[in-house]
Amino acid sequence: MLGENGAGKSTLMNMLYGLLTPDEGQLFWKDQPVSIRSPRRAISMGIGMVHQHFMHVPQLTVLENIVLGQESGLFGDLPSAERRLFQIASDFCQPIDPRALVGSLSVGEQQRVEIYKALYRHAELLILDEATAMLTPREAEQLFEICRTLVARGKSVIFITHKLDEVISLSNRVTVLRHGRNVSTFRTDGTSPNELARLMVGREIPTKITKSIRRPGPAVLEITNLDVSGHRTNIIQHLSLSVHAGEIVGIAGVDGNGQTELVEAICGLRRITRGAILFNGEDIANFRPAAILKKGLACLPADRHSAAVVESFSLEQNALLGFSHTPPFAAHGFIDSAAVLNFAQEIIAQYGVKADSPATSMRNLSGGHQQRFVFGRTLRHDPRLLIAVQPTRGLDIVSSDFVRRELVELRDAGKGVLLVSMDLDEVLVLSDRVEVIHRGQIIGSANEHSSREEIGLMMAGVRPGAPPRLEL
Amino acid sequence: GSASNAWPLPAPSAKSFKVALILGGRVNEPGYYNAGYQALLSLKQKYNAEIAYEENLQPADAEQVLRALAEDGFRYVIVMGGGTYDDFIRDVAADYPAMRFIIISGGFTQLPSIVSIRTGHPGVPFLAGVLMAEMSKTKKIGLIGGRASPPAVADHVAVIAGAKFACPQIQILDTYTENYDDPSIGKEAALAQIDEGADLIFANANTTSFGVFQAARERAILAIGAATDQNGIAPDTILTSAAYGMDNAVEYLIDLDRSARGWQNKVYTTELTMVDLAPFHSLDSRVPIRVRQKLAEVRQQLIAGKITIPASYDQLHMHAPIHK
Amino acid sequence: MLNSFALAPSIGFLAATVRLSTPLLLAASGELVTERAGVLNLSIEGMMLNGALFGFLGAYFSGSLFVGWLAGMLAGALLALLFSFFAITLRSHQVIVALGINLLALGETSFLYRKIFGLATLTPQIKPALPHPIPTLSHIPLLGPVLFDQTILTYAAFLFPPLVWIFLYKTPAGRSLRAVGENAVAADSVGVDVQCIRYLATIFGGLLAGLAGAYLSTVALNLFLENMTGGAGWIAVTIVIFGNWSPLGIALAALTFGGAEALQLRLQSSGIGVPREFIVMFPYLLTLVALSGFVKRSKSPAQLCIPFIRSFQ
Amino acid sequence: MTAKRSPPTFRKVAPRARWPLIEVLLPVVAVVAALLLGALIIAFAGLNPLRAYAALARGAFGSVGSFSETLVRFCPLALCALGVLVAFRAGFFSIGADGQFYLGALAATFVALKVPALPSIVLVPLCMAGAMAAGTLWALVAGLLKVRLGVNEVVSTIMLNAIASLLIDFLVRGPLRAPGTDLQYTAVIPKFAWLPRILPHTRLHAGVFLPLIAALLVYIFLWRMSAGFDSRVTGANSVAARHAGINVGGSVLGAVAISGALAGLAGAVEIQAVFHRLQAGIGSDYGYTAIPIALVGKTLPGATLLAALIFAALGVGSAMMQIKASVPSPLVVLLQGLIILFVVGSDMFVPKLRKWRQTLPPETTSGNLPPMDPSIAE
Ligand SMILES: Nc1ncnc2c1ncn2[C@@H]1O[C@H](COP(=O)(O)OP(=O)(O)OP(=O)(O)O)[C@@H](O)[C@H]1O
Ligand SMILES: Nc1ncnc2c1ncn2[C@@H]1O[C@H](COP(=O)(O)OP(=O)(O)OP(=O)(O)O)[C@@H](O)[C@H]1O
Ligand SMILES: [Mg+2]
Ligand SMILES: [Mg+2]
Repeated sequence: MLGENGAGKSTLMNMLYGLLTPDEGQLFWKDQPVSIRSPRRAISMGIGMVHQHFMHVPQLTVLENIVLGQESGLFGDLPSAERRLFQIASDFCQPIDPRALVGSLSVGEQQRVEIYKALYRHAELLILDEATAMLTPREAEQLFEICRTLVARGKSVIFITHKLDEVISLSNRVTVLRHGRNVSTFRTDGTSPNELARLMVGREIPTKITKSIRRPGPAVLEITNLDVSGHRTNIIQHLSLSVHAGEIVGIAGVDGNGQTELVEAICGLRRITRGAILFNGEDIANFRPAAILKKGLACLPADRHSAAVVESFSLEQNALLGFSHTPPFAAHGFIDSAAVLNFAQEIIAQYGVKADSPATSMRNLSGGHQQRFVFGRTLRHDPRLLIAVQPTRGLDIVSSDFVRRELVELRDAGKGVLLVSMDLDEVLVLSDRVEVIHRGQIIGSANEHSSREEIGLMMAGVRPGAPPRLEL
Repeated sequence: GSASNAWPLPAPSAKSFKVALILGGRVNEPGYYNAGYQALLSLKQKYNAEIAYEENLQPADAEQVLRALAEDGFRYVIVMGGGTYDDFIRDVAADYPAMRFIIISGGFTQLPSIVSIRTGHPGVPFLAGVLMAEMSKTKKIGLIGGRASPPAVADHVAVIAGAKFACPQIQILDTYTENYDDPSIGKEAALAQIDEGADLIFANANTTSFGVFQAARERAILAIGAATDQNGIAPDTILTSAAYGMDNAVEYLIDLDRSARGWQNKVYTTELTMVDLAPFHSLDSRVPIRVRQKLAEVRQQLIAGKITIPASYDQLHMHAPIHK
Repeated sequence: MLNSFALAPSIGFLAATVRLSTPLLLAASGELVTERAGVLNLSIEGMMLNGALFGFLGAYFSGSLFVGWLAGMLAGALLALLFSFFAITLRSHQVIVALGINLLALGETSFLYRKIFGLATLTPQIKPALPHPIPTLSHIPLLGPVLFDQTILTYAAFLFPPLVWIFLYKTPAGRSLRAVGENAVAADSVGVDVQCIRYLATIFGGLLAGLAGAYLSTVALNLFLENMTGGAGWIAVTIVIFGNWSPLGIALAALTFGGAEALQLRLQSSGIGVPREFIVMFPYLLTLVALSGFVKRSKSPAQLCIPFIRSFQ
Repeated sequence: MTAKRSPPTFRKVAPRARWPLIEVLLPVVAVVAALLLGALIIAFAGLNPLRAYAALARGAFGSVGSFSETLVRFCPLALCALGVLVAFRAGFFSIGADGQFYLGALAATFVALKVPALPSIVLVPLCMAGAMAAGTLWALVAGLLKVRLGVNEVVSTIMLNAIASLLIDFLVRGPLRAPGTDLQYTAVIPKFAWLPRILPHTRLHAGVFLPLIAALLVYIFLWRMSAGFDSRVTGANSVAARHAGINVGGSVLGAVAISGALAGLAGAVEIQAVFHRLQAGIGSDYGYTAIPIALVGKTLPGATLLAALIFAALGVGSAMMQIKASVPSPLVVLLQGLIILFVVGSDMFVPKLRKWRQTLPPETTSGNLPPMDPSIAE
C-alpha cells in the first residue's frame, strides 16, 4: 500500500485492527461481513499488525511482550511460550533473546519482536505499517525474507512503505491511497517507480537529485579522539571525524552503534570523557547546548515527536522553541508574539506545512509535516553546520525529496552537513563522503564509488583490508 | 473525692437565653473539647437555653461566625480555641457590647463583656502526680500529651511536680505526640513508655489518649485521664482523671453575669476547694488508705498555699535530660 | 543521647516498628499495585478512613473481627470504585478526584458515625484483637517476640510485598498490569483490557487501604474515632514513591518510616536535649535524607496519572 | 520544488483557541448539581436543605460584609493556587504550598517584629518581600533536591510541609512567643506593617488586589516571557526543552521559586491583613486546597482566579451553614468533596460541547499532567 504522508494508510489499517471504528461501509473477512470493534477481536480473527510507531512495553522482556494478553491460567506457561517463540524464530532463521528487555534492543530487533508477536498470535494477515522506515538494508532484507516465507505458507501481508523499489520487489498487488481515497489497485509487475510516484502524488516528480561540484572549504567540525562513556563501557571510543564547509558527510551504521551518543555529545547533550570537538577551531566539548546552538551548530534530532516538538503546543509556540532568548523573537526577556506568529506563518508557507493555522496544535500534524516544520525552524538558526539524524524517516517521497534537496542546498551554500542515517541509499545519494560507524568507532570510509556491499560489510563490523580513503 | 458543686451561686434572673460554643476541634473529641460540649449541654438542660455550636472553626472564619451569632441574638459565646480567636473576639466585642464571651483557658480580658477562665486548677494534676508516684511500683511513670501548647505543658509540669513532691527519686517519661487525633501513635507512645518500665501513665491528648488507654489496658497497667472524668472509656484501666470541672465554671460565670454582681475584669481561676480528682469508681479498692490519706494531706497543704506549683519546665528545672 | 541509642535495638522498639509499619505496608502494597497500573490514587487516606469506620461497625454489630475486616475492605473498595468511575471511566484528573474523595470520606465517616452513635461521650468499643503467636517461632529470642507474636493482620501485611512481587513478575495478570502502567496503548493493541485492569488494580488498592483502616480501628485500637487515620494514608502514598515502586522497596520504606516513628517516641520519653518539635520531625527528615542519599533512577510507571484514550495515540 | 511556492493558506489573523461561554459555566453547573445531591443528603440527616443553602449563599454573598469575607479568603487561596499553577506548568508536581505559606507568614511576622519602626509604605512591602523570599527558599529546597538529586517532589514537599509546621510550632511556643502570655502566638505586629482595610465595617483589605496582579504577572511570565516559555516547554516535554538549548534545571527552579514566592506572599497577606500575628492554625489548609483550585482552573490564571473565588465562597458560606442551619460540620466537608468531584467530572462534557479535534482548547495540563517526570533531574 502506498500513499503520501497523511493519505490515510495508517488510519485504514487501524480500522482493520479494531483500533478505530469506521463511520460507514463494510469490512469483509474471508467473504463474511465483519465488524472489528477491538484489537482483541482482530487478533482472534487472525489479523496481526506491526504499527508504525512500535507498540511494545520497553520495560518488559521480549518474551513478556510476546505473550502479553495471550496467557491463561494463574501463572501462565512461560517455558512453553519460550519454546514456541524459539520455533517461530528458527523458522525464519532470525533468533532473538527472549529474556532481553525490549527497551534495550536495537530498532531492527524491536521490529522483529513486533512481527513475532503477530505470528505468535497465529496471524493469517500481517499488516506492516512502514516497517522498513527504521531498518538497515540488511535488516530490511531479513524482513522481506520473512514476508516471502509467510506468503509461501499461504498467509497474506499488507505492506505499507514509502520506498517504491520495495513495493516493486516485494508486492504482488499495489493499492495507492490519496487523500483517503483508493486511487487505484493493480498488479505490480510491469509498473515502474515513476508510475507509482505519479499515481501517489498526482503528478510527475523529479527523482534525481543533482548536486553541484563539491567545493569543500575549511573544516567546520573536527572531532579528535572522542570518548563518551555509557553505563557499562565507553560508547564512543577514540572517534575522530571532520566535516568541512560545503560538504555532506554521511555516517552509516547499524542503529545502536553510538550514533545517538555521538550526536548528543556534539550538541552538548551528553558529557564527553576525553577528546576534543572543534567547531570552527574552537573546542566546544561539554559546552551547554544553548551555547553550541548559538555558535551555529544545529541539529535535527531523529525522534522529532519527543525531541524536536512539543505536541501539546501550537505551531506558533513550537516556532519559538530554540529562539526563546533570541532577537527578534525575544528582547529583554519578553517574547515578541507578532514576530513569532510571523515566523510560524513563514515556515508554514515556505516549507509547505499542511496546517490550518499557526494556532493548530502540533499534535494535529502528520509526522512528515512536523518534520518540514522542524526543518524550517532549524534553518532559521542559519547554522554553519547542520546535523541531520534520520531526516526522512517515515516521510513520503514528496516530503523526503523536499528534505533531501534542502540538505543539498545547504551544502551548496557552503554549509557543513553531518548526515546520520540508517538508510544506506539516502546516505549514498546525498553524501560527499561516508564514514561507517561500528561499536562507537569509525571503522572505514567510503565515497560514492564504493559499492553497497563494501559498506554493508563495514557496517557489519568488517574492517576494509586496505581502506581506500578516496576523496572526490 | 468528686468535682465539687459548692460554688457560691448568686441568684440569677429567670429569663432564658441563647448560648453558643465555638471550638477548634470537634464536639465529640474526647477530653478537652468534649468537656466544653458537655458544659453546653448542661446549660441547655439547666437553663433551657437555646444552644448552637461551630466546631472545627478556623481562626480566619471566627470573626464572621461571631458576627453572625451576635446578629442572631446570642447572649453568650463560650470560646475554646487556645487563644487563636482572641483578636477577632476583641474586634467583634467592640461592635456588639451586649454579647458576652467566656474564653476557656485564655488570658484575655480587655473588655467588660469578655471574661477568661482557667478551668481546672494545677492542684488537680499535681495531686494526680502524687497519686501516680505513690501507686507506682517501678517508680517510673509516663506522661503523654498531644500538642505541647503552654496550657498542656502546664498540666504536665504540675503532674511531674506532684510526683517529685511525693517521691523525689521518681523517674519521669514525658512524651508529646504533637497531634490530638492519632490514637495509633498514642498507643505506640504508651507502649514505648511501658517497655521502658512505666507502670502508670497520665494521658491528656484528646483522641490520641484513646491509644494510651488501650495500651495500658493491654499491658494491664493503670492510666490517668484528663479534662473530664474519663473512667467510662476503660473502667478497669482509668484510675482517675484530672478533670477541669468546666461545666461548673461556665455555669458559675453565667450565673454571675445574670445576677446583679456581673463580671470583674480579671482572669477567673478555679479554687482547688471546688475541683478534685475524679472518683476512682470500680478501681476504688486498688487505692490503699495510706495513699488516700496522703492525697488529702497534700490537698490541704495546697489549699493552704504551702506548696507552689511550677508552671513551666524551666521552673521545674526539668530541661536537663532525665537519666535512668 | 547514647542512652537512647542503646535502647533502640531493644525488643520493644523492634516490635513497635513492626506494628507501626503494618497499616502503612498494607495500604502501600495496595497502592503499589494501583500505581503500577498507571493510576495515581491519592485518596488512600479517605479509603483507610472508610475502612476504619466500616471495619469497626462490622466488628461491633457482628461481634466478629473477620466480619469487620471484610466490611472494612469492602468499604475501601467501594470508594475505590467511585474513584475509578471518575478517574478511569470519565478520565478526570486523578489528583483532583482523589482530593475530592478524601473530603467526601472524611465527611461521610464522621456523619455516619454520629448518625449511628450520636455525640455520646462514651465511645463504643469492641473486643480488641489479640496477637496470634506462631507456636515454635515465637520463642526464638529477640526475633520471636518481634516477628512471630503479632496479630494476623501484621503477618498478612508482611506477606503482601512478596505476594505482590510474585503477582507482578510471575503471573500473566501481573505482566498485563505492568504493561498497562508502562504503555497502555501497546497493551491495548494486543487485546489487553486497559480500563478493566485499571479498575481492578484500583479496587485492589481500595481493598487493602480499607483493611489498613480496619487494622487501625479493630487491632491497633478497638474503637472508631473521627479522622482517626490522621494522615497515615498520605504516608502510605509517599512510601510507594520512597520505595521506588518495588515490593521490596516499599517494605523497607515502611519499616524505615515505622522505625523512625518508634525511635522518635523513645527519644522523647528518654529526654535528650533537643526541642521536642525537632524530635517529632525526625521521621520526615530521615525520609528526606534517605531519598537524597539513594541517587538512583526513579522507576515511576511511565504512564502514571495519564488516562487511557484509544483513538488518540 | 513546489512546496516553497505554495501560497499561504490561512486567514489574515490566525484564529486563537477560545473557551466558549458554556465551558466557563460548566463548573458552575456542576456545583449546582453537587448541591442538589447534597440537598438530598441534608434532608436525609433530618435538616432543611433550603435553610442550609440559604445560609450558605447569604454567608458567601448575602451582604457587603459577607462578600468581603469571601474576598478575604479568596486572597490567600488564589495566591497559593497561582503558585501551584506555575509549578505544575513547569512539570513540578508540588504539594508544598502549605509549608511555603507558613514560612512566608513566619518571615512577614519576623520582619514586622524585628525591623525598627518604619513608615507603612516601606514596612508593608518589606514584610511581603521577606515572606516571598522565605517561601522561595523553602520551595527551592524541594526544587534543588529534585533537580540535583532526583528526589521526587511529591514526597519531599509533603515532608517539608510537616517540617515547616513543626518549626512554626517550636517558634511560637518558644523563641517568638508573645512576652507575658502562655499562648501559642507571637506579639501583635506593629500597625505600620498592617495592610490597610479598604471598606469600612468589613475586613476587606488592600491585599485583595494582589491575586489579580499576581495572575496578570503569572500570565505574562508564562506566556509572554522567555523564561516562562522555557518553563512551560520543560513541563510539557523536557527532552525537547533540552534539545532546544533550554536550561532545564534552571527553568524548573525558576518556576519553583515563583511558586514559593506566591505561597509565601499568601502567608504575608494573612499575617498583615487578617491575623496581625503569627499563631497556630493560620493556614486553614489553604496550601492543600490550592491544588484542586489550580487544576479545576485548568492551570490557566484567569480560570484559576474564578475557581479560587468559588472555593472561597464555599468555604466562607459553609461556616455559616453550621451555625445558622445546624448542618453538622461533617456534612459540610462531605458537600465540599461532592462539589470537587462534580466539577472535575463535568470536564468530560467538554469534548461533547465542542468538535474535539478541530478546535483543541488552549493547551492545558488538566488531562495529561505529567506528575512525576524523573528526566528533569540532571
Ligand atoms: N477521524 C478522522 N477525522 C478527521 N481526520 C482524520 C481522521 N482520521 C485520520 N484523519 C486524518 O487523516 C490523515 C491520515 O493519517 P494517516 O496516519 O492514516 O496517514 P498515513 O497514510 O498513515 O500517513 P503516513 O504515510 O505518514 O504514515 C491524517 O492527516 C489525519 O489528520
Ligand atoms: N481518529 C482520528 N481523528 C482525527 N485525527 C486523527 C485520528 N487519528 C489520528 N489522527 C491524527 O492524525 C495525524 C497523523 O497521524 P500519524 O502520526 O499517523 O501521521 P503520519 O502522517 O503517519 O506521520 P508519520 O509518518 O511521521 O508518523 C495525527 O496528528 C493524529 O492526531
Ligand atoms: Mg501512517
Ligand atoms: Mg503515520
